[in-house]
Amino acid sequence: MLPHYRFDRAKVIVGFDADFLGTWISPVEFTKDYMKTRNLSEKPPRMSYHVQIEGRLSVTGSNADNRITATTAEFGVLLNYIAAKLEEKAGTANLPVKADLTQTRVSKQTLDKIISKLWSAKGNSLVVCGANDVRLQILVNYINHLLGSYGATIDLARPSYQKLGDENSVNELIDKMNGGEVSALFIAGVNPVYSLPNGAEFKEALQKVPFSVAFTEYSDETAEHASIVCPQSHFLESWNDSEPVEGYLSITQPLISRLGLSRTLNECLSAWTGKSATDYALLQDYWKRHVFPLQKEHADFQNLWDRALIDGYVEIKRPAKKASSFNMNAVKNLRLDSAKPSGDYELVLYQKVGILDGRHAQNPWLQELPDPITKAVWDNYVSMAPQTAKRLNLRQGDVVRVSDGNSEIELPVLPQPGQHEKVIAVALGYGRNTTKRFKDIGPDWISKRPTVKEGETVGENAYRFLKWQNGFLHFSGRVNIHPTEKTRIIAQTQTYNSITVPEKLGGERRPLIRETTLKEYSKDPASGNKYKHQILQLWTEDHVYTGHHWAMVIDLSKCTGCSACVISCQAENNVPVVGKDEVYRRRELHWIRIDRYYSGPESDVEVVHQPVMCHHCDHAPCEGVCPVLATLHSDEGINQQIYNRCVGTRYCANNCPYKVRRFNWFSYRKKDEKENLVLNPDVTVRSRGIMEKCSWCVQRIQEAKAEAKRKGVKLADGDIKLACEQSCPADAIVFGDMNDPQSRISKLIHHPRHYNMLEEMNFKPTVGYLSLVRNKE
Amino acid sequence: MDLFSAVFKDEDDLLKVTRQVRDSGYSIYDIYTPYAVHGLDDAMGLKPSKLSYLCFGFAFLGLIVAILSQYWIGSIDWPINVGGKPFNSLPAYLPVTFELTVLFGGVGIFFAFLFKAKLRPGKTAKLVNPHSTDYYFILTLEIKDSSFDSETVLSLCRQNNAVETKIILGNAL
Amino acid sequence: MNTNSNSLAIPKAVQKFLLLLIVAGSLTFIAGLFLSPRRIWGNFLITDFYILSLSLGAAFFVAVNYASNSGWVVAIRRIPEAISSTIWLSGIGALILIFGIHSLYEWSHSAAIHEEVSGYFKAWFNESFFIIRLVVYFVVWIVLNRAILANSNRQDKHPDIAYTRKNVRNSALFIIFGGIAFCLASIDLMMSLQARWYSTVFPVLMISGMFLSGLAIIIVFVVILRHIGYSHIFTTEHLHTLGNYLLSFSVFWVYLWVSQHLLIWYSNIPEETSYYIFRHFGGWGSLSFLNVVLNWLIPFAVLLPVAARKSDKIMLQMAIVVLIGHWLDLFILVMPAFLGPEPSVSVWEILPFIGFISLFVLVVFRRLRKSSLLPVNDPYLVESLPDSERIVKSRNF
Amino acid sequence: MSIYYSILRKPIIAGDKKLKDITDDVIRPLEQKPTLLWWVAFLVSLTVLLIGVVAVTYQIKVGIGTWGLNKTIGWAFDITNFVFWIGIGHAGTLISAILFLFRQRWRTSINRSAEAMTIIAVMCAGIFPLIHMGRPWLFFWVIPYPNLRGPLWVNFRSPLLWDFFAISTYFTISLIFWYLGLIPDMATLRDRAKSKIKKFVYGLMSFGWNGSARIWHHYETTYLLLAALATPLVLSVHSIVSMDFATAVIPGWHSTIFPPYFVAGAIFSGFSMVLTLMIIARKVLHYEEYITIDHIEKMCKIVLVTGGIVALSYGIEIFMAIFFGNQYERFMFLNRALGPYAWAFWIMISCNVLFPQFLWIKKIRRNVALVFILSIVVNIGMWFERFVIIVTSLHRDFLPSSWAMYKPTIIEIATLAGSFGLFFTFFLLFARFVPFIAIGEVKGVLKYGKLKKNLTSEGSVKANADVTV
Repeated sequence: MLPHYRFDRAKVIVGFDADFLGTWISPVEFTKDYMKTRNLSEKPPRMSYHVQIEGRLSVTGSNADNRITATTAEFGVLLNYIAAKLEEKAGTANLPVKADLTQTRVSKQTLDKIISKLWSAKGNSLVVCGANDVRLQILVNYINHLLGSYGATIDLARPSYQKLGDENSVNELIDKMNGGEVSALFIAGVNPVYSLPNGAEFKEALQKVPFSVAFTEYSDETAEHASIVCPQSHFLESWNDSEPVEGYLSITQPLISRLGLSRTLNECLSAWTGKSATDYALLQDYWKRHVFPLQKEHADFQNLWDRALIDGYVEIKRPAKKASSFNMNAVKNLRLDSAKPSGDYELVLYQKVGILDGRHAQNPWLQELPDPITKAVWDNYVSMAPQTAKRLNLRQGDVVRVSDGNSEIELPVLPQPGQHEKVIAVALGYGRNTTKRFKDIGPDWISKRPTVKEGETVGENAYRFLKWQNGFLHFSGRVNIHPTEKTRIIAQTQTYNSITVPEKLGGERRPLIRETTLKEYSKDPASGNKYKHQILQLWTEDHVYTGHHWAMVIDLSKCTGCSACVISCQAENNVPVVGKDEVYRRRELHWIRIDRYYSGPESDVEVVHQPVMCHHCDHAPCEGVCPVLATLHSDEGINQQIYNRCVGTRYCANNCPYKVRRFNWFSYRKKDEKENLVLNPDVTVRSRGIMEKCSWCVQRIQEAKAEAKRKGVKLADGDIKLACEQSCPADAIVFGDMNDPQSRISKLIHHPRHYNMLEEMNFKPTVGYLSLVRNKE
Repeated sequence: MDLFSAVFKDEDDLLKVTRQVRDSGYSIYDIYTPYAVHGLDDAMGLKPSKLSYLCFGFAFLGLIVAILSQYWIGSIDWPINVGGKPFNSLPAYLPVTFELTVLFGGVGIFFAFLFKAKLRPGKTAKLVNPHSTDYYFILTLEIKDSSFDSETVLSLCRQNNAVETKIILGNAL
Repeated sequence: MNTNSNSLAIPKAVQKFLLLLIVAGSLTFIAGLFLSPRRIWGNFLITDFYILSLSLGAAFFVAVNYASNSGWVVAIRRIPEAISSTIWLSGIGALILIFGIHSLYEWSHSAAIHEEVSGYFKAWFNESFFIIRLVVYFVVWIVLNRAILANSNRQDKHPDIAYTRKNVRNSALFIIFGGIAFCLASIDLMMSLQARWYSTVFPVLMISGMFLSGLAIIIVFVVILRHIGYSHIFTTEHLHTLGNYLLSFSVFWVYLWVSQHLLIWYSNIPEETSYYIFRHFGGWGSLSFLNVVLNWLIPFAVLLPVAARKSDKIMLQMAIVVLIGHWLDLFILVMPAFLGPEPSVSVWEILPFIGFISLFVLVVFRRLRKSSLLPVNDPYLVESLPDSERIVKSRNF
Repeated sequence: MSIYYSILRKPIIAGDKKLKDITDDVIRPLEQKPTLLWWVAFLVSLTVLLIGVVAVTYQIKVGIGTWGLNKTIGWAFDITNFVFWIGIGHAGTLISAILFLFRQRWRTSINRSAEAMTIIAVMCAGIFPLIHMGRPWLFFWVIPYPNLRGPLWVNFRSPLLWDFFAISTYFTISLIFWYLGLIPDMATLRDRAKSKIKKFVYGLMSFGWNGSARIWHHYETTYLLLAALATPLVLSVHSIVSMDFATAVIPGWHSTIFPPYFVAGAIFSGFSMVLTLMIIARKVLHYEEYITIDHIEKMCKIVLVTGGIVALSYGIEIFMAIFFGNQYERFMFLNRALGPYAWAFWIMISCNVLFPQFLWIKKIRRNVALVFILSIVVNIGMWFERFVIIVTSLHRDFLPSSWAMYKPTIIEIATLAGSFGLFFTFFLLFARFVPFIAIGEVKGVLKYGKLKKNLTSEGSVKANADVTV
């Protein structure tokens, strides 16, 4: 059973490689909950204390107040120590092993401090661990038990159903398939040939099954070997429902009519059982029979159904699950192996926020989504600590061979600050056969480098490094690294990573990110934001904003860097995908980007994520320089780009201090009716040779204004939700009318944390930031 | 009208004889030289060219046109917010104003000159001597009436090393 | 051949009047030190820089003409030479100015400024280094200028073109090192009045103002000398050429003025607009407009016809307009820091300035008397006079 | 004033030339069949030009993406080449207008070819703003004309629009000025021509010129007025070009000294190009007596002076950035000198500041081979100056997240080469069909410096024929 973690109730959070703000179980939900514990507008300001212990630098780690690097192999010792210390405090003693801190570099003091924090927040603390290792999970559970987290920050009464499965039974299945015991196999929602370390075994076994059916949206590695493939409708074409957390039933509705001849799994099954029905009918029928009786609120089924469609979910109350008591025997029998592992480095396999386990690999938007940490696109690679790379004399892009004795993989190196010296990290989800189709993505011209070469895939499949251990798949293991002569480019959207300029060029820190600590902030909300500038200007003020004056504020303390805004903006505004080579040439077209800066020593960096889009400056430097007036200011303060007037001199982009303007270097649109169906009809598709940039989803603003006018009401604060704002799980982005004194934006603009980047230059940007507050000493 | 013409090989001779014939009261029809001889206008008694006033006029017109049209476009016909700059961005209008001033002045004076000098593409040149555009200097005097004393003129020319003299009957120029 | 002096003299009455003005000016200055020290120091800076502009303008005029082997200038060269010989006057002024550093420059005392500026700024702008630099500038100018004047005068006695050659070399050195020194001096003395403001064209703008006012004072003296009987050596042609120079440098000055103003206006960046914010609006704004009118519009419009550049009267008027304009230029540059948002002119502005100018005029005339008004043995003299032989033989100069 | 010259003056035209000799000498290349050397040079230039044409055609067909630009660096080779060529052009106008106003009579030997160089260079320059546009076929949108789109006007506040006005005015006035100077020479050619075709063509082009003193009188006034207009024009053109950068807010671009500094730089590079061309031309066309070693020396001095102004401007910029500038400004200059493009910066400094100092030495100024090398060095240096200003300012501006690098593509290199091909193709055609030296003007200075006089006693002055200062 997977418990439902309640981050919103936690005051102290200790994460062991659990990327809960990135990819772990339910990141969107966790991000929302997590941000509830970090409320700076309350008095006194409230902020949870978050410790992240991990080998690589994850999205979650980049947001932690205290980040400690440790290999997965050290986790046992660390957890053991924490558990033992907590036992001391709780006055019990069940642990059979004593922690040997010599096996870890993490100091006793550090751990003791964490332990005392955990203990003092007893009942409001939460320890989570992402490692797929029963022994570690037992320790974690025991710690949570000692801390009284069960029933508080860990909800067992309403467990999560999001990541359920039994890994071990796959091996049983393979054995049975090999043994000829399986005569028919239906495969849906999984791709074992690709994603099992012994995928090859599965493939061979599959050949022995006389009748196999693969249900799939795309041709995948497993379906290729099935006897029958049933094309599945896309989830946006079909009806479906789900129950992510006990008691919350939600409905998926189709957005478009089906493009091809496909059926959903349910439809297939119903057709085969002879009672052919549409997925809609099937779903409604199921709800009528199974969901309707579970609730009392709606007397009429149609009522319930309508409510569910409007809200997207219904809450039902099943009889509470009896929380099983903690099994102390597991703790008492715990054994941690202390065998010296072979191999020089610990390989950590992880998922990226865009591609996840590989299920999104065929989606070019997500392939081109910059990884929140490395800012790399269209590839996986070997992340290693910069010191390690230096020691091995490896530079970014040098291809290395990673081997664990059985499997090998060749990938380019990417030095990653903040990574443990002994850890190398490789993302899963790459090397999918479906990505071969990207060889033609991006513009075609003489010096192009194809995103993937003929017959190759995007990245390499790292699943083969997963290890079966005690019936579970381990996401880490020991490997060796061998340099090769080869190099391969890694395309990144950001290549200089510090807010401080290089030492030999002055070494000054730029005041673009303003930050403070919780302690300072509690004393003075304006701490870290004390830059006084006199704004003197020579222009006569001819432009007064009498109606709306739009503005945006982004809370740096909330932004986790998850990049949902980037994708939602891309989808909303028809931003083309340009391919790996173009990104490498620094020509991606994303209208919003998240600048990620490191500070501090390379081995122990602090990270900040700063979303940047067009700042819609009232004194926009881009506007004055356009010879043909293709970029202008609206009377509501929007910096408008008039695509069909633009001749493409690019001066506006040069003169943009925030470098947010994007140029159509080529014609990216291809004549592909299917692909072009993803286009938002409210937004112009841009042609070659013109400039584009964030328009503040002006189509949404206009729509909301028209809607308000149609209804004859005043446009209310919050009626307009920009795509980025809407998709931000942390609610870090707020948009509104600063001419309305009651709006959220007006209040935020006068918040002591509010600042504008480069405000001393008098560009008068209307996008502002709230300074970053870190809960550290 | 008949003309007297004399050919010289040196500009100093020409300058001298020009001054002398003018002092003697003869009216100079024209002088043809292969290059602009410094001081010849003075010797001939030509008044300063009025073209400079015309040039000033053209340039001033350019100035006015530029300033007014930019002001009209920016402030009256199409007042829009360009980067927060004032509608009447006078400092930013200066470069174009200057360029138009020069353009009007320059193009204007060129065509005014062609008009004044009656030059145009393809016009047939009227030459007294085929070498007057190469190495000969030719003085032509008007023979208005009998008061024209060809003897004196001839002797003046000879003193100043005239290469050749002749009378051109009927104005062939 | 006695060409060492001439009979040039200013009437006794005028001399007495000038002396009176000098005394009045000095007394006002001393009184001002007690009554309105900041204002008087501001004005003293203007005055001293003004005199420096005149003498350096003339010095550069001499040097540029030497370095470019120009022939036309030789006949009038003794006038700029005499004017340039007064650099020491502003040098003494600069020494007095040292006592006013605290009243003048914010960077010398304001802690607030020190918090805002970079370490580099502090390294450059500290009192002792500032004083050392001032001394170095004047040494460079005076030494090189003296060398040129000495060779020029020696040639009167010893007709040897070697002097001309030496002076070409000295002039090149003067232009390079004197030019760099003036750039730095204008940054030190003028730009640092507003410690956080800077404009890269500023030194060049100051050079153009300096040269323009130098030309104007040369023209004033040429016209005066023509008036008192030297029109046979200082001819209309010289006046015409000087007029051309005045016209073009007036345009050059406004070109730089517009460059600075346009670019700062266009970008509207506060660290730059801080300079114009006072000078763009209100009373100072009107004065800035007047500044352009005096230094460019009037001389340009009036001198456009050739005839104007050959007329003593018009040329004298325009030179005086430019000289007033240059004072105004410096006034607008310096005084907003001391007078606040609205300009005003009082006795503190006028009397010490006039006193110093009178002293300057007296010194120039004394110098003019010391040597021949015509560099008789200059090999280029022949190109500078219409009937050179006759004039040289007449010894009437 | 005086008809006599100082003993220190030397005649402009060497040798004892008669008026007719000048015509013969200057026109000789036009009346002969082209030499093998000419053909080789022409075909090579034409080939390079065609390579450029192919590159530009490809770029217009496929997109600006075929250049190495990116979201951070929106201009690089294109505008570098543009400013470079415009700068080259400036020397021609300077020689024909400013030196004319300063009565530098030696200009007559080189003004015709220098003006031709100006016109061709402006054409080379004009191509770049055109092709650097994302949609060059809509180029005419920068022209303010009444239209049916609103009417939709252009932005008179944009420096790019100023550029359009400046470049087109400059081209027009240069062409007029050049042609005005050409009219008397065309008449000379017409009156010498033997063939009917030549007579007709030259007759058409000489506008019926007959050398009348009355017309010469107006002609000289017009010439003077055009010179007086062209002088501030040439200053304004490069000032406006500099404002393409100086009006921006980007550190390293926004600098008030840019207008005069760019003008000085333009003259500096332009004169170097004139030197390069003249040194070749005088040798190949046998014009050594017209373009003498003294001419070369004088041009070297101008290169030295303008180079000095350029160096001073570098100095002022760096000085102010370090002592007064904000951190972005200071960083920009440190980054230029020590950052990833330091190599370009130091090429610029050595070519523009260090090497020209050799010209202080008279022997080097009069050594044609060395001057030739130095002139090319300065040209390289000035190209790099623009590259440094444009690329190093853009590649690392305010937000470190956007810092990027630039590398030209083969298309850009071919386009740059093509512009040189265009330049030399046209210049070779010019040298073939138009008198390379202004015949009429050179005749006017034939007597310059020949009648010398010294006012002092002969004995005391060491005067000899080759005295130069």
